[in-house]
Amino acid sequence: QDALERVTAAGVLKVGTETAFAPFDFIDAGTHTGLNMDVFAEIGKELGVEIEWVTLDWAGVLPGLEAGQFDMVAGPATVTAARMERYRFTPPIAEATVALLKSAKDDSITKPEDIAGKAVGAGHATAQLAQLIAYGETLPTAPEAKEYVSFNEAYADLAAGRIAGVANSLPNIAFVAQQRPEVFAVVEPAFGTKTYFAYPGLKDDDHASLMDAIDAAILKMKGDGRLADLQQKWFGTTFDTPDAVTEPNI
Amino acid sequence: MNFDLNVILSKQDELLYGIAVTIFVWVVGTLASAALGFVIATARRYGGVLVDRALAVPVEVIRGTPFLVQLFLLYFGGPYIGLSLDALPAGLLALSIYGSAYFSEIFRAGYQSVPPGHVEAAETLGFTRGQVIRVILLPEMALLVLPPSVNMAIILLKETALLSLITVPEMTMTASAIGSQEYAFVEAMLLLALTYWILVELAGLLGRLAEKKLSRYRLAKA
Amino acid sequence: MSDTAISVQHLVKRFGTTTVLDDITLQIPRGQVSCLIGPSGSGKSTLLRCMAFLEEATEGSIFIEGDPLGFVYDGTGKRQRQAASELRRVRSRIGMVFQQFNLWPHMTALGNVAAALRRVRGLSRSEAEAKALAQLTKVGLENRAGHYPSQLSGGQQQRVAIARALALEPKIMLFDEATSALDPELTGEVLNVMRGLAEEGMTMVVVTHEIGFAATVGSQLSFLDQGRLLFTGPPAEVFAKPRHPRLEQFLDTYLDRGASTLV
Amino acid sequence: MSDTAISVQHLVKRFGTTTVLDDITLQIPRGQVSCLIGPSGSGKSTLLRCMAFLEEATEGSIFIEGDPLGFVYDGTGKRQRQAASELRRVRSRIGMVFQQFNLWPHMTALGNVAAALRRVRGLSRSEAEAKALAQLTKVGLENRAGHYPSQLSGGQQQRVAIARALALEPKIMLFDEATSALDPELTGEVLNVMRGLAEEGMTMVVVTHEIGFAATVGSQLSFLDQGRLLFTGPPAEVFAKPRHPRLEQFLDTYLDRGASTLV
Amino acid sequence: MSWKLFSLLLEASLMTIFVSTISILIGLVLAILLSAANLSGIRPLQWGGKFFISFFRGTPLLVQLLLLYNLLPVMGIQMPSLATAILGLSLCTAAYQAENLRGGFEGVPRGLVESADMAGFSPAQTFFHIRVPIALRLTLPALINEAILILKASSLVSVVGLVELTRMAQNLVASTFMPLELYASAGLIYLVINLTVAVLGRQLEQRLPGAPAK
Ligand SMILES: Nc1ncnc2c1ncn2[C@@H]1O[C@H](COP(=O)(O)OP(=O)(O)OP(=O)(O)O)[C@@H](O)[C@H]1O
Ligand SMILES: Nc1ncnc2c1ncn2[C@@H]1O[C@H](COP(=O)(O)OP(=O)(O)OP(=O)(O)O)[C@@H](O)[C@H]1O
Ligand SMILES: [Mg+2]
Ligand SMILES: [Mg+2]
Repeated sequence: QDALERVTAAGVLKVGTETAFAPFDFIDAGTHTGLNMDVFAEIGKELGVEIEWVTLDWAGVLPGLEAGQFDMVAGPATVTAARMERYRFTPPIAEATVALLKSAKDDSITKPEDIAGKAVGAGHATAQLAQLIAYGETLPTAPEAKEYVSFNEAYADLAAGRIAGVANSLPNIAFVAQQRPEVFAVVEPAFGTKTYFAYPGLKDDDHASLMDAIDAAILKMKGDGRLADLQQKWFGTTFDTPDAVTEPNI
Repeated sequence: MNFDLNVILSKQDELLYGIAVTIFVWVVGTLASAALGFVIATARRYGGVLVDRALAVPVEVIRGTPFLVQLFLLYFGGPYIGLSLDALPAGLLALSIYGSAYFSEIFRAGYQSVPPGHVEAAETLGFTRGQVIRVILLPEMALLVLPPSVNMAIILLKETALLSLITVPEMTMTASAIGSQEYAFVEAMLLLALTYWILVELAGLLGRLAEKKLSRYRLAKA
Repeated sequence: MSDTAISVQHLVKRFGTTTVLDDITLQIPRGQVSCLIGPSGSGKSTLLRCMAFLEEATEGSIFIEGDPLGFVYDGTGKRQRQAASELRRVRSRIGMVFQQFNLWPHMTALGNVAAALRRVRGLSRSEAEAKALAQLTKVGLENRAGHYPSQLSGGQQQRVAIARALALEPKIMLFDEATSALDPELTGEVLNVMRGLAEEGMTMVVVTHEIGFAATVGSQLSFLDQGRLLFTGPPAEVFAKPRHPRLEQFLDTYLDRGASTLV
Repeated sequence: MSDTAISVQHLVKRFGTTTVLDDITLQIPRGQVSCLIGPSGSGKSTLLRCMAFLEEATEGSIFIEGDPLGFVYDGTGKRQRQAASELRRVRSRIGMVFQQFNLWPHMTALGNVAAALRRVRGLSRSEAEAKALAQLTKVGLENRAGHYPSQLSGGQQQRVAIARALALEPKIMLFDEATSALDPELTGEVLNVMRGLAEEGMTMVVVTHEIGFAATVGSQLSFLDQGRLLFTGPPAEVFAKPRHPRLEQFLDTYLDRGASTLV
Repeated sequence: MSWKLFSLLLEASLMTIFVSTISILIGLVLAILLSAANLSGIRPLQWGGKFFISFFRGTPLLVQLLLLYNLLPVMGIQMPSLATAILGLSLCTAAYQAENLRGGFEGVPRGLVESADMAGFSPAQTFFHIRVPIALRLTLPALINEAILILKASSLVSVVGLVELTRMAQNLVASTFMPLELYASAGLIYLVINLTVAVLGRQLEQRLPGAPAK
């Protein structure tokens, strides 16, 4: 029995995620909701199984996957070359290109270049941070990159006025700005290299057929427009994503 | 699961820096907590009923809420009231305030442990209050307050991990970042556990040595 | 100079609503041994502690060699606390010895005696220690100077406590059941030191259950019961035939225990 | 049945290198009160504790009504620890009352007395409590049954401790300075209970500083000094004229304190 | 901040209270067993107990929980999050409580044990009927303290997937981006819970008989 057979036999696909990553996964009025919920609901239909959510702090998610606590992970990760060595990714479900969030009251920043020499926050050891640093080197004076354990603290610090901007993937910061327009605003356009969000799973043979089936389900959703509908619902826009990332830009 | 500590050890410079930050914050924070706690306990003992009651409120509030919450309120809320501190000073301040509430209780118990007669004996001999505290109370309570103080130091050590949340680059942050960059979580966790354990045992050892030294007069038997 | 070392005037002491000392007036004569006796809880310790201002009287006053202790009355007759330095000055004439010795456990015998000489009198370390050693010698403990309290027998500890009080050369010594934490043989040691002090003419106020000591060494005996001073007079008068029924009953508890068989 | 309740044979007790009891041989007669006196540190408590096997003797043996206590000698003459159940059986003939009362603070007076009846004798709760109440009545505390030790005076606590020991119907009662933690007035209460037990013919071994009690109630008096048994005999003989110089000196400390003035 | 958000926090605090209470109780039982091991005089048991205490006091609870959660399944033991969280907290608090109790057991006057020996109690009876109640009474203040610390430390169980008060606050921050209001409210709820525990503890202290006389 491999992973796919076990999942279909049990009729349950166990998916691990965190719940502090809006708009992909978050708690709205007490219930777990977000793009991932909707996407996996469709995947479940395709596979003919129920989805069982295991929600953890992000620190516990990837270790939990490796320990077999669940079959795959829904917290989407930016597809990078390094990560592809350890995990297998599904087809992308959204663009992850990095853009800038600023304070709504800050008029000194109107385009990405304006962050030159200012303090900008990003998650510690994230792909977004790497992009911010790479972009900074192209500016006359590099911005000072401040690293946070998670983006939520970076947003709080932006609101507190210690930093001038937060560099994060466009879908995420768009959602932030939409939630608190009086506090935050997005700086268009995105400055980063084009990257994508996809769901990680395990690379081993045991999981190969399961991952194949999930890939197929996502591609099918993409083909019949269901994915685009969901993107529209959660991001207010749609993304043109490739069917598979084989050679990530970062 | 493949287990490979080398991945992590290859980043030893970063790790050592993280450990150094942790130790710095821990030692300075603990000493400041103890000093502040002593001041609070002394004020509560000698400042009259009003001071005692007034200080009881912040002490209970600080002991009753998680350090995380206090840290966030100070760091992210501070700027709204014009107190915009950098991460390291904010972290040290929060840690010192948090620890001082507990230390003040430790010292309060210490004050109570000294038989009132010992103080009265000093008073009838004409000691001033400062002398009573310095010459009699502090040395006498030392043995009693030492073990809980070491305990408190250990608790503070573990709380320093939360400073990573406000961007202080201490060792939990370093280790878990290396863990997620290199995809070696379990290794990172084990290494972290080991380092904390060593620091804790070190603190315990120092405590026991100090205890031995201080208890010279108790161990001595004719 | 008057003949009264301590004068207690209409002293009242209440803890909350309970009256522990009820209008006590008492003169302690200079150069003599005055004993306080009475059943447990009668207020002996409280009275003695008031004499050292370790307890604040609720009403009334105490004078040490004519100087007020603890409180002074201002022009309008209102009572006010004495300045701390003045309190220390008046109190320095008094030495106190407690039932529980109250030696400081982290100092040696010598350290206990020398501490006040250094801190309060401001003597140098060597001067203080020389003087302290002289006091220890006086109570027969020169060869125990380096011992910590935990290394001394109860009797030895109490003698160190006496030496500590004597080191500051007080005019008056107060003893609160200085021997009742000791067993019979150790009691002997301490009573002997006290007897020696009495012979030297030290003014002493002694709370004690040692009726024998009170009878032989004391020159004035006061009997307290439920916070009231029921009798003050020469001991001989008491033991010959106690006039007060409550005092008689109290003394009976001693006789009852068969002490008479001893002689 | 022999007339000896406890037989102590060549008992030696060392703590490390110091010898605390040095070759003690002593018979405790049945149905009488035997008193142990001696200066502090002479080994009285240690001897009494050996008799209850709370302290293991280094050499020698103890027999309770002829049965060995604590150790038995096997065929080759080697000493071995007694089985725990046998130890409990022999020890159950002994009741002990400590200087510090040692009441269990989390149980009422009744609970303290009833505990062993329930746990050890296996009585039901109501039986145990009925028996316990009877014992409390005997020491005059039936109306304090529901009080916790912290709510009782020292003398009352000590009487509960006696009731607790008596509840298991021991043949022998050991008292270690049962009154020296009490003040003079409370001491009377406890001595009266002990006197009552003596009149009923209970075998008692009493370590005491109450020379008066020893003289009037005791029928055998033993004097220990520095771990050696210097004298054993009828009290009258002692007080009439102590033959041993050390004993004479010891008794002097009592007389010296002026007890004679009382009568 | 809306009442809706606050009521979510309140709801999540039930999980905090539940997990902490159960863990403290289990921890207490474990701590008593650890004390029994320590008093047993059996060397291997004593060493085992010492190691246990040293490890669980010496390493951060976060790490312990992650290791439990991820190592147990590898060893073939499947446990739901709730059980893992309770296990982790119980083991950790057991170590601390055992240390507290050690002081309590040392504080049981020897004479009280001797009088139990004289009354014919077996060692187990002495342990459970005399030593444990007195040691518990002596360490009650420390126990209350530990309860408060565990209530606060229970925020870490979110790493194994339980949503308690702190986690709920973090979750809500992640969707509303209002950290100050949410953390302040969470702090307030912790304060109310902890003050309640402290007050109840103090009343218990006053009500329980049997602090051994000085
Ligand atoms: N701090 C206090 N608060 C309330 N009551 C007190 C306080 N100190 C003493 N008392 C009460 O005052 C009364 C007298 O106490 P005091 O210690 O003076 O008696 P005593 O004669 O010395 O007795 P003893 O012989 O037992 O030492 C007692 O009833 C006691 O309970
Ligand atoms: N556990 C111990 N370890 C070492 N020495 C001890 C121990 N217990 C008692 N001793 C010593 O044994 C000697 C006899 O002590 P014991 O308590 O039997 O004397 P005692 O006659 O009862 O004195 P007291 O009248 O003061 O109670 C003392 O010198 C004491 O220091
Ligand atoms: Mg008194
Ligand atoms: Mg003794």
